Amino acid sequence: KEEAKADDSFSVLVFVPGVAAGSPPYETMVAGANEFAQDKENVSVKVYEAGFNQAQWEQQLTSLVATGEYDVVLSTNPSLPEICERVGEKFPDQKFIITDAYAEGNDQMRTYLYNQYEQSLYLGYLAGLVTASDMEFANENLKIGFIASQEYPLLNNHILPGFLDGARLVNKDIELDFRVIGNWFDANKASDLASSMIDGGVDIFAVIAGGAAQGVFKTVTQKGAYVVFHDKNEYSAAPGYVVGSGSMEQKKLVMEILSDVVNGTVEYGKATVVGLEEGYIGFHFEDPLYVSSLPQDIRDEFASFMERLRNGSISYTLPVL
Amino acid sequence: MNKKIECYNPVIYMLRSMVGLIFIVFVSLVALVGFSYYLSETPDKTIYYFFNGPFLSLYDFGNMINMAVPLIIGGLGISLAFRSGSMNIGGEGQLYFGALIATLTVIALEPLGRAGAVIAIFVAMMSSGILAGISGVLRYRWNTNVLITSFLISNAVVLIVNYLITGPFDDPLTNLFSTQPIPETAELSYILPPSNLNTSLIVAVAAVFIIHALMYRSRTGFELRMYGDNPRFAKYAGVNVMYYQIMPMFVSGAMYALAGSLSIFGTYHATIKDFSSGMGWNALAVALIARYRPFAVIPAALFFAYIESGARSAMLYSDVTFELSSIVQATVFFLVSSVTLQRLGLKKRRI
Amino acid sequence: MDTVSSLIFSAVTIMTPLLLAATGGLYTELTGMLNIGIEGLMLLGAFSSVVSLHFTHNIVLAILIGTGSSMLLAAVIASITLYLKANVFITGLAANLFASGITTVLSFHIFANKGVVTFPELPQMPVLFERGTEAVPVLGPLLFGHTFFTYLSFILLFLSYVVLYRTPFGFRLRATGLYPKSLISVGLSPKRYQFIAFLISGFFSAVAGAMLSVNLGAFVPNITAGKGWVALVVIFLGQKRPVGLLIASFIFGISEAFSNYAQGIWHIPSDFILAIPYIFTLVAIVFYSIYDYNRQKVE
Amino acid sequence: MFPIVQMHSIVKVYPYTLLKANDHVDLTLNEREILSLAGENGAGKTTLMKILYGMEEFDEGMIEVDGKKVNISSPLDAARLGIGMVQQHVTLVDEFTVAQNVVLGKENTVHHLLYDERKNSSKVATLIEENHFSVEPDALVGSLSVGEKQQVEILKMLYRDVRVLILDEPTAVLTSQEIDALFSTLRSLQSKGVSIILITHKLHEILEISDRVAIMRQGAMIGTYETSLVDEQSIGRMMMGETAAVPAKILTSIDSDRIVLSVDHVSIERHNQKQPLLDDIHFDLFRGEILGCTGISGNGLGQLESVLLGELPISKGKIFYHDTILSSEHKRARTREIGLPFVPSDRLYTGSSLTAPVSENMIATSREKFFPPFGIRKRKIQAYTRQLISRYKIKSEPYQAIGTLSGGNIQKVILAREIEKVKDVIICCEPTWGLDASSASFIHEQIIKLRNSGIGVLLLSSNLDEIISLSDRLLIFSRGAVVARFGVGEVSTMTKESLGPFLLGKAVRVKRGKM
Ligand SMILES: Nc1ncnc2c1ncn2[C@@H]1O[C@H](COP(=O)(O)OP(=O)(O)OP(=O)(O)O)[C@@H](O)[C@H]1O
Ligand SMILES: Nc1ncnc2c1ncn2[C@@H]1O[C@H](COP(=O)(O)OP(=O)(O)OP(=O)(O)O)[C@@H](O)[C@H]1O
Ligand SMILES: [Mg+2]
Ligand SMILES: [Mg+2]
Repeated sequence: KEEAKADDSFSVLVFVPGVAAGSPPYETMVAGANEFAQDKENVSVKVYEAGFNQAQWEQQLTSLVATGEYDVVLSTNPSLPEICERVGEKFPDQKFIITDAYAEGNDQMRTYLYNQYEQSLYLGYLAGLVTASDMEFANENLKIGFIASQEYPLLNNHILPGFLDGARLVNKDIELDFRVIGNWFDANKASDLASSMIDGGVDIFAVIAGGAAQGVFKTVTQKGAYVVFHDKNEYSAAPGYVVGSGSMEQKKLVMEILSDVVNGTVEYGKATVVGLEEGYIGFHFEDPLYVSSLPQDIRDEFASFMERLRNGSISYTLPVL
Repeated sequence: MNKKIECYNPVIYMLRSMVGLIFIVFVSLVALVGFSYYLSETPDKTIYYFFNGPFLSLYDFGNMINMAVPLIIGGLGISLAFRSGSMNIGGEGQLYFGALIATLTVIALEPLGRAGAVIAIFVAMMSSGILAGISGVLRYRWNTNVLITSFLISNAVVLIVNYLITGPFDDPLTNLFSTQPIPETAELSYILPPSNLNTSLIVAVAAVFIIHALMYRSRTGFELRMYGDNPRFAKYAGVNVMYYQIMPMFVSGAMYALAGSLSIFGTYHATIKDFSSGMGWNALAVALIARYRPFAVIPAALFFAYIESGARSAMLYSDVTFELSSIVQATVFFLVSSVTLQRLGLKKRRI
Repeated sequence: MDTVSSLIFSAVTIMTPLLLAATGGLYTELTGMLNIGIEGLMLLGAFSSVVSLHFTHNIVLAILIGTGSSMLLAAVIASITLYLKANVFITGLAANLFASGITTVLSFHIFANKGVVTFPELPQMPVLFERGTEAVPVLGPLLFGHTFFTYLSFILLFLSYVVLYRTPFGFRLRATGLYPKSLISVGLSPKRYQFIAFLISGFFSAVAGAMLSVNLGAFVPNITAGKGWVALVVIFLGQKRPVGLLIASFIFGISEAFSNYAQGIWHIPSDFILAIPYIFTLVAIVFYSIYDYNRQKVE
Repeated sequence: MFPIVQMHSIVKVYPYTLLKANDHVDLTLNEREILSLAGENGAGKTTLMKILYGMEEFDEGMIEVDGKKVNISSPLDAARLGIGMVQQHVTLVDEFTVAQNVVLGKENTVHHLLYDERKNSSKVATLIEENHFSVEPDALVGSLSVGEKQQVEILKMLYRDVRVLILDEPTAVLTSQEIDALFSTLRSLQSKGVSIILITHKLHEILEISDRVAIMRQGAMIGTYETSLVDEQSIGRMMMGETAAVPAKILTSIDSDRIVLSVDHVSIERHNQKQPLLDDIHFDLFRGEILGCTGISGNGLGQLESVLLGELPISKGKIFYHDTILSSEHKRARTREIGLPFVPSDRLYTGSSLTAPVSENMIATSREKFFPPFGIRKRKIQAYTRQLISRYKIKSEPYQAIGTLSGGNIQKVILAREIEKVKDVIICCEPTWGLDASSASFIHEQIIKLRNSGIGVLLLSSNLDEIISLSDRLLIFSRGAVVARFGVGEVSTMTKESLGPFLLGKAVRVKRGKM
């Protein structure tokens, strides 16, 4: 390992705090890094999946950083900054770039926080439009659903409130039925939950549940209900039933960051919130399945809402995380 | 003639008993090599790190030993429980619960300093002991199956501890799901910096002697083994049935709590959500591999930690992911407890 | 459907894989082997059956391949446990570990995807006797409108009852667990019955796993999510008797269905609600043992 | 006479203990003969027979059946060759009925598929009747007494049409009546062409039933003799070199103020059944006497044992040890907590812990002596065990797992253990089950010594010879009740034959007054 590095060679550690497969933010981070490195001879990427046990992340990251092989560590997750800070104390030369997290003032670290409140807000708005509509599977109840794998601060403080706030912009009587699966893979339980929620009057779901989301897709196709999806284009998971897909431009962000890193233009110590306006979250309007699964009036109304949100004519306060 | 015709020579016996172990390692190696060539683009690197990884740096080496510590302690408790016929499979919950109790107590007792830590461990051991003891009481009172009650209680407790960690006792200063850190005075000191190996190792080694003495050098241990071998006989011999249905459960629960609290005090310094996931089962596996013999628990736990850290090294320094390590671990597991293989070299000789 | 009906209906859906796996596990349990590996057997079955369904488009063939691969793994557990005299607990844990590793590896090599593999072209599992569900109160949701797997689980349970309690094979199998020397003394081999029991358990677990994945039309890593363990609980709660399994799996099913339902109405932390099935089952098992204890005392 | 089985120069060394249990043993079994296999405890009889039945591998030698070399590596092979064996220790499933146990592996079926409950049961019933056994085909084996289980074990083999039948000490726990029935069965089998090997320690049985007797000693075959040419003394001498007569001091009176154990009108009522398991049993055991209890299996001795062991709660009555109440209504007796010396009839599962070493078994009921508050007196345990091993002539090492001992030697360990801890009372159930003649007489001697030193001995035994020669007073059980009582001086006048009617419940002799 001691072989001298060529001067311009550059190595990136992509530290996945979990498992990439099935998680859109992680998958796109890996994809972004790989794509960035693809056509560059001198850039090498090592992807490390640290598994679900958060208690062991720090030790693993320490081992990795200790090799001294990596010019920069790239990761994503709100809890990473504190881990990186501790690891960084032992290795003062190590740089970290973390997305989906917010931490200012440590000059080994650069963070970007996606505005998940905002994404949830417009997905919630769309859900509100659907539940109040007279679409085929929409009922007269003003009830929207949210199925999550687990509760965590970002979910509780940004995503859920955003989703409900968005829906209530359509009709302030809308209620949210929120349920938890308990893990990231029990698709059958997700399906049972969705089924129970549909029986309870829910006609549109948001779901953040990793692989278990499959269960929700299956149930909505069977029992008739709709889904809006965060972060990723999932129209084809249940065509006609997935009526909206948000986007999180993790890949784009990662590639931009990496090129900043290579160019040496990263402003370490800084933290940025990136949202609709900056173009790092958005919505998959262009998919034909989107067009075919929603009636024109809803799409129009939603598009205008998005426009207003983007240009700031709809204001909101970002809750504390 | 009806007499012993050959004396047993301990050295030859030991050499012969190695044969099986070598065979097991060999088969696992074949599996490792096979899967490495299938899964890895740098199989030579993968294999190298799988075997040598834990010894390449003090950091990795220390962490490997440190990983063995809770396995030894938990494994000792389970050895005692299983040896007496108490099938406690609720270790996951008992360990996790114990760790949380220890953390909360030591934080509450911060002004007491070190004494607070000792009290906290004691309280944790009592709590998890009682948690496990419930299964023992149910068995004694109504003959309820311990295997199942301990499992169910543990599953429920894990969820409740999760709630406590993420809810009322969550540390608002961190984005990890974790309680507040324990006071620094309560932290155990490191033995082999920069690794996490800490003084809990001493406790583990001491525990081996204590549990060994308890099981093989005391009347309680004698009765306990008697009850485990044949409860009917033990009853006939006047052994106190209630005691040996409840005490081993209590002790194994308490030992799990000790393992959990020491992990917190020595390594994690706060109860982090899911920090213990798998430890309960692994300690159980260690006890089974050691065939419930306290001194064998140490090598079994080290072996376990070695495989685990070898796999981790391969993941860190090569391109494999944890699927490979779970397959290789599975191969080792399949074979490691085989009596036939262990006695391969001791095969009966024809006279 | 009203709440009670939909709870019952959903309980039956939840209990089906548990019942299937537990029925298979009953065979091993009755031969005196604690089959910790059910979880892994289910997982492998779930994977291989949905994948082969995807390639063959033939449900029979898919189930054959699915059950075949689980039975192979079961045969490995059994051979190592029985003939190499390994600890059944550890080989079971090993099987679980192995299944979770190998399914991911294979899925990566076949579909270049370690995560969810979906098979959108797979047909929906047809639902039988749909009209009955709402027509009859209580019994309707209990008996009608489920997929083929549910009826299969009932049929297999009944068949298992016959096999275990009404055939010479069953007598020998149970004798193996009760007192293996009784078989040896008449020139039969207990290991053979234990081996067969493992194969049967592999078969049933695979069917249970297949239900999870085929129903879903996708494979999700770890899709079994601990159901193999619950199946083991069901065996013990069901007192190792076929009817008991039926009741026990329903108890677990209804408590899980209730916990799913309760999430929507009670605003207590989700972890507490997720614990309901375990606590409920625990209470059931304790009550049963109290009942059993008192019954035995009377005699 | 055509030799049907020939075992040539069999050598068996047990692995791990490396003990040569069979040392170049030759054995020939002729067609239609009854061959007795005799030898002291641990001589290697069971081992030799297990080899023939395929339950143990052997290291050297050869087995021929019908003059052809055969390979018997499992009981399945043996069964194919028509060899069946009744094990020394029962191998029955407690949860199954008698019929289910008997037909196991050779069940009658409906359409080759389903187990035919009715047919199996009736076939077994016929078999029971033909052989004059007393068990019920539909009774659960778990509820049977040891003697009844032994019957089932024999039935199991009779049910399989075997050409060669091996019986390993089948008579040890049967009463004379049952033994007579068994012997007539064996003779009729013999006349049907079956060849039989019978292991027994009762020398008169050898003379009574067998054509030839093979004698083993310390793993080797001493020789095989025509029975007509030998007598009990010569067999005994060949087996172990010496025999001892039992000196019995006859009691003339009993000091009736010194009650140690008192069973006061104890009954056990069966759920839903009229006939109680125990029917108003009452007796006192005095110091310095041997109180014998006997009965045909299934008549209440086993129940009495279970009650005294504290396994069965009683429904009426009380049991006292001196003035302490051991048991009262609906309670289990506390004999075990108090630790009264007790030799249980089930030596394998109640009396010992098979996987534990002999030394641990030896101290199991007197643990307190060997464990100070902290620690263990290892040396003392070793010394104590060695001492008892040599005193009771037990063939074993202290560290050997007791399960690897021969049946008789296990029994001796239990006897040694219990006799050594006696204070003022001992309860012995089938104490000499499976002991060879000299060991049995040694034990009898010990029991008499205990009696003479003022200890109360309660002796539950189905061995009438033993009962008659040892008991000072005697109770006979039939259908759960005491049907006859014989006082001091009366027992010695009884013979096996004269006890017969009482045993069968055809005569009753209950003395009024204190007994
Ligand atoms: N599984 C075993 N492992 C080691 N040694 C054994 C084993 N079984 C028997 N032995 C030893 O072999 C010797 C012969 O035992 P065996 O059971 O054949 O005696 P036996 O003649 O049947 O005696 P008994 O009359 O007491 O039944 C004994 O010394 C015994 O300790
Ligand atoms: N738990 C039970 N339930 C029903 N019947 C039983 C039960 N236990 C024993 N019996 C029956 O009660 C009768 C008395 O059995 P017991 O064991 O007392 O016989 P025994 O005289 O001691 O025989 P042995 O002298 O051979 O030991 C037997 O016919 C037996 O089948
Ligand atoms: Mg609506
Ligand atoms: Mg014998």
